[in-house]
Amino acid sequence: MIDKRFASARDAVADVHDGATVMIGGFGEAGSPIELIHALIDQGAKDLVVVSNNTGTGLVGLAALLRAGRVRKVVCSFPKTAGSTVFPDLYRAGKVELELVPQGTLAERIRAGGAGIAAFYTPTAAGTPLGEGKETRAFNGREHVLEHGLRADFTLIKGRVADTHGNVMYHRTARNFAPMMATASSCTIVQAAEVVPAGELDAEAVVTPGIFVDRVVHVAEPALESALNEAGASYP
Amino acid sequence: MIDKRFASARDAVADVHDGATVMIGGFGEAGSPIELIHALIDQGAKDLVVVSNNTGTGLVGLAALLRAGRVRKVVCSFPKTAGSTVFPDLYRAGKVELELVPQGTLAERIRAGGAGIAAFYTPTAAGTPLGEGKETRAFNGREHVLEHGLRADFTLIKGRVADTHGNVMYHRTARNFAPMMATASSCTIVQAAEVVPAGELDAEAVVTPGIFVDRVVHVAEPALESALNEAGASYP
Amino acid sequence: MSAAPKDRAADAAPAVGWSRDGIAERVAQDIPSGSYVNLGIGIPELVARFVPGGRTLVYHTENGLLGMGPSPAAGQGDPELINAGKRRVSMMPGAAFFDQATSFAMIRGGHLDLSVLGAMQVAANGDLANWSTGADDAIPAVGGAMDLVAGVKRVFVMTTHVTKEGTPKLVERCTYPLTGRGVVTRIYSDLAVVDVTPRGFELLELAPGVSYEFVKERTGAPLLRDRMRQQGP
Amino acid sequence: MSAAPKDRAADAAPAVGWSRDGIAERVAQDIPSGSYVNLGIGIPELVARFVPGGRTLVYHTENGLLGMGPSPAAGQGDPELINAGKRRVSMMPGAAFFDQATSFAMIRGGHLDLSVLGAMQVAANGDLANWSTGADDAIPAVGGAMDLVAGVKRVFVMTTHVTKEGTPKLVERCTYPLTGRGVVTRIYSDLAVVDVTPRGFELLELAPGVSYEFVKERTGAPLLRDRMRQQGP
Repeated sequence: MIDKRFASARDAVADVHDGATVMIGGFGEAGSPIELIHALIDQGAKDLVVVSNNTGTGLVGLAALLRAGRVRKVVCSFPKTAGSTVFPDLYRAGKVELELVPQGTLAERIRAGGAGIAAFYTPTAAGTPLGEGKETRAFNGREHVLEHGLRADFTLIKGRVADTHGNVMYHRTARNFAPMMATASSCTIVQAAEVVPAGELDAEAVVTPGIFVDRVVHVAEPALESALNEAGASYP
Repeated sequence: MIDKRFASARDAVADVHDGATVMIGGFGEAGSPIELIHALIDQGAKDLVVVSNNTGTGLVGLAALLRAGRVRKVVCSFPKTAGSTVFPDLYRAGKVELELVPQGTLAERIRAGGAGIAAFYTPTAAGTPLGEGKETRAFNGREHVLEHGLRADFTLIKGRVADTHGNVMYHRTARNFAPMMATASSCTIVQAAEVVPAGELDAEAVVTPGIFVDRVVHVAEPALESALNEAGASYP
Repeated sequence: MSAAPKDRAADAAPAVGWSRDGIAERVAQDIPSGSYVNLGIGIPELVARFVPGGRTLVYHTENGLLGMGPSPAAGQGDPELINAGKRRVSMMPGAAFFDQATSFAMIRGGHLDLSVLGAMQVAANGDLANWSTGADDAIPAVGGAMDLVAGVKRVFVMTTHVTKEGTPKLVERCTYPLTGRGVVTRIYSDLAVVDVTPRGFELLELAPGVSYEFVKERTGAPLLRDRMRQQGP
Repeated sequence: MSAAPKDRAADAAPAVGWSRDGIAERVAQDIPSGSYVNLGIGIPELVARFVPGGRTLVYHTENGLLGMGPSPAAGQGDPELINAGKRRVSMMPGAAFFDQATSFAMIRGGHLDLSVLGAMQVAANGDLANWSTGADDAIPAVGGAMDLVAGVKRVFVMTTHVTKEGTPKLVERCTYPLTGRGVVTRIYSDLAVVDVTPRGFELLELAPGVSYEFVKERTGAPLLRDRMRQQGP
């Protein structure tokens, strides 16, 4: 019998090592796996490379991980959301590296990493500073940039419901990067508000098939960044 | 109001031109849009390039289109299914060209064509006859083949249910190539067993978003290759 | 779609030309029914309010929703049903959710008919700069801007004709870091509608009460007017 | 999983070594519980019948299903719920459907633990030929074979040790067109289990009643035996 459930977020992230590359789902607060991120803060791994579309807001979740000094580098498309002060301060102080990647290229690089595609040519960023220094090539007379697949050691994502095989469905725009990130790391950890036995999900409606998922943690009432921030919360 | 419904398969394929490249969904009989193919036979366009995983069986559907002499070239991964005689005979007689593509590379080339990715590097077929003559490159010490995105003028696919905006859901393994093909042509035509008003499908469970679909045809009881063949049918 | 983020009061009395709403209304006139449209964060979002009756547009937000609807009342809505500006939105009938790879396949693959974006600078050759001033202390952030301009069929820019300091935003050559090369189709400013053509900027229409000379003086590159409409709107 | 396509009767009395079912049973012993497995069309499908009790494998079929179950009775089932061999199958609890791009992302991206494939030839360096004889009148057809060998973590080959004509299938170098280079991990034949190692073929185990010399004579390349198990199964 296959059962990918872990008893807690703490157990699920216990083996994240110093220097690990960690993909973290979410676009803004939608899909941000706050409980897994907080467990990672407690766990203490440092020197992390974080791949995530944003850098968190306030003093919780991803912003709290950054504030705790655990992140060496961020691979990101938009690190200055309204309400984001932790990353900008660290960046200006030279305490964190940034690899800025256009959002669609970030998504496609993660997908490629998970799909065994070593590299691909995209028109995005050709002729711009983000294309500089990269190999380019013309297809049908149009310049394209060569971009490489991206992989991680761990992926932390948030689902609406998962089953014991690791099949996952998401909630609305919380889906965003999770399906690609699930495919692109050695160990994918999902926190889900509901966890059901295999066989209860509609096989036609599963978004992330279980083969991409290693660990499932039940987090019944996941916190939201905006609610925590309104309450003035900080972590730890 | 957006309404992509066409009154009939005949209307939906009326403007397919001689020499068109046509992607046709299906893996074996699962997902084969037989009524659209038959309408295309009636319509008469010739010199077609057909992109499809197989070449049909018996004397109906895709095999009938080939038998009618309308196809100049097939881009395909497996053109010799059991029960397939039309394509093998034409091929041996030199009456149809074949571009043989590994199944996963075919899927990925179609996806790339629809996603604005000009080309990508895959390890599939490196060092084999299907990689010969293609540009190769080593990534992490492993040889990869450069493969190009594939696009078509028309795509014919079969859904289980579609709405008036062109959102589509499929039936089990009939899904196969349809979602990628829907993205990769100038005009995507869906035949669906059920057609509903926009708003009736679960937005979380839509597989092909309507933006990829141009025309929807209601075919209430689509024929199956196996049933037609058992009945000794041929088309026209 | 959703409220403009700031100083709506400024709309009340434009010194000359179209107000912000006026520009949005003018853009909206040029979008055919049935179009799939991505409205950039901020001012371009205003366009949705002015779509003429009887036209249906389908709004795409690159964080993963097609068929986006208006923002709910403050404090209402679902914090995980948001747009690319991270504000809460709603869904229209026929909506669909999808992941980022699919969302940007729509963008990069040329499936969207139109994107309306803000600008810092637009050059006469269609180059666009709208993501960074390149200042040393700026936090660089690009989001989906480079993908949108690289992939969407038509890119409209919606902008004030000059900066707050009076510097032209329509220029011979962008000095800010580029978002994309040769990507802008048309510019809607408070003063005029300007096409980007192989010959450079071409005036298509003047805002009410604005003269060609007035616009020309505030444009940092030659402004042709052969194709200007004979009648104003 | 599903019935072997032909001459099951041949299984009754193999001249020597394992029967077809015997090979399948031997392969099944080496697949850990929880593995994600793709069984090639034909003989490899037999493996599913012999998985030891208590182990759960998840079967992937490249046409778009994870969690494939056994074939229904003849004439039963859904013509659009089929496997890569285009035969009707069923679904197990926890199954999921997906498109071809996703299916081959699983394969190419290294997500499957194991693929069991048939072979025409396997070379001592792990090269595999199993899709074409290269004959002029053959209809070339490859399906997902090249993707599977390029992407799946371990590739087991299940084959007769020699052809019907008695020619070795384990060879120094493949003469048929390759499916992939250096891709085979292990070979299960009717006569033996053979690992493909940097030193070439290494005998791991002999079928009951089969001697090293007997296998060696029927192998077209050197067959090391240092690592052979001391006890047979």
